[in-house]
Amino acid sequence: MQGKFKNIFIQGPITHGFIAESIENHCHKKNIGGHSIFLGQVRADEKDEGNVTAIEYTAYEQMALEKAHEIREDIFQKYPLICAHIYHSLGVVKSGQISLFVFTSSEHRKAAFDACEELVERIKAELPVWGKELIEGEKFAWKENISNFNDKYNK
Amino acid sequence: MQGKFKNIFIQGPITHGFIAESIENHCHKKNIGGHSIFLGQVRADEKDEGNVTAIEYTAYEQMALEKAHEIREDIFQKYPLICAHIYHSLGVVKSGQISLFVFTSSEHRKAAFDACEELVERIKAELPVWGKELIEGEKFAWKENISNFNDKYNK
Amino acid sequence: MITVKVFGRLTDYTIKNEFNLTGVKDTDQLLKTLFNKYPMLEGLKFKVSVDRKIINENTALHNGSEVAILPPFSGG
Amino acid sequence: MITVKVFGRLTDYTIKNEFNLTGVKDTDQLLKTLFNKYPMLEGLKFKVSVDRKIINENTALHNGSEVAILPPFSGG
Repeated sequence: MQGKFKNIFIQGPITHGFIAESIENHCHKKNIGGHSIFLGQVRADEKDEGNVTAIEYTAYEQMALEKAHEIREDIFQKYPLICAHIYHSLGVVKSGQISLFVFTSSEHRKAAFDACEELVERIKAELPVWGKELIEGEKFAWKENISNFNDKYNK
Repeated sequence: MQGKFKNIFIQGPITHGFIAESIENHCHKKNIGGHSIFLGQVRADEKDEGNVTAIEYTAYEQMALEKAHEIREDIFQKYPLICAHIYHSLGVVKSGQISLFVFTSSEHRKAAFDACEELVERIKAELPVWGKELIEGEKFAWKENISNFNDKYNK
Repeated sequence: MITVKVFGRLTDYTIKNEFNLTGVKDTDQLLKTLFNKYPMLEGLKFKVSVDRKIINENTALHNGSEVAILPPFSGG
Repeated sequence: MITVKVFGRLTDYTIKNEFNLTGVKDTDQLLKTLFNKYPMLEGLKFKVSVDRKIINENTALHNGSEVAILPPFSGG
């Protein structure tokens, strides 16, 4: 079953080399006029308990891949995109490092812009991924995205 | 006078290495949570005269730097940004290569998204830059951005 | 047999992240069993998925069903 | 002396991209001189800048003014 869905997960941080390579891979698609890229970077937030040094990501991987597939299909239906890519880290990503990389390409810029933003919003709201903020001195706090997270049975 | 304004021009295409390096330079700003990047890529458009092989960019450089400075100041006023960068190619950029790189960073993603899109729109509408589409067989056509370009005396 | 997966902050309150249950016929019954075992979970926010789809009401379970208890997402 | 710069498609119709003019006191007069020299320019779309600011009406020129004739922009 796993094979049916494109993998989006990368162990550890998303490197600058990986991002550059992804951009370079699109230079042969000569109908592309604009790329929109979002990068999520881990902040060294100050908490009451101390500074965040890293986020450790876990996911319900199979469900996340199925949901990412569904989101991608929706977005290709909605916008005239040429490409759309989603990459998310798993495991420990230190502050200052990249944990989310969303990349859309289209002939004219508007579609790439709108699709990228919508992908990021949907990823944050709908992908079963959890970030555990690691705080100096072996403490931690569970991150929560600001969203309408309804309770049990989604009511 | 030139020294007063940050240079935005790069001779030839904007390379993937340059983009990767720019992203990497931000890993020490630990209050950044999101980056939004726009890349403009030269399309191999089919024209009546043939396929576009490259765009040759020229600019009224000093005016463009002054205007870019003004646009950047406006955008920092309007959005809670941590960083904003603009790079534009001059000279020949082949189809498939990158000629515009706009890069915004903020604590929370919304500001980066909105500011990046607004910067791109303003750059295309307001910077005195011209693209000459080079077409196979030594032909050419002058590119025109779709915008409300009023005539003389800006009326 | 039903597989139950627990994620995120909820794993702070359970001994295992994944375990099996038998003799529960729907998600209401499963949650009751779970709350008996881990009373702390009852006060926490979460959604429930069956076979990787979030459910909106009490849902029948079958042999082989995969149930997950999902606290608020925090990816990105 | 006034410096005149010409850009983009307009350069297809002028011999030089930059030249100097004397004896023009405002932009109306400058455009008239320009159209006399390059009649093709008159039918084209452009804006006018003085000292790198786009102007909205006839504008007085002084010794050292930098005037530019700017066809529709096409950066990016």
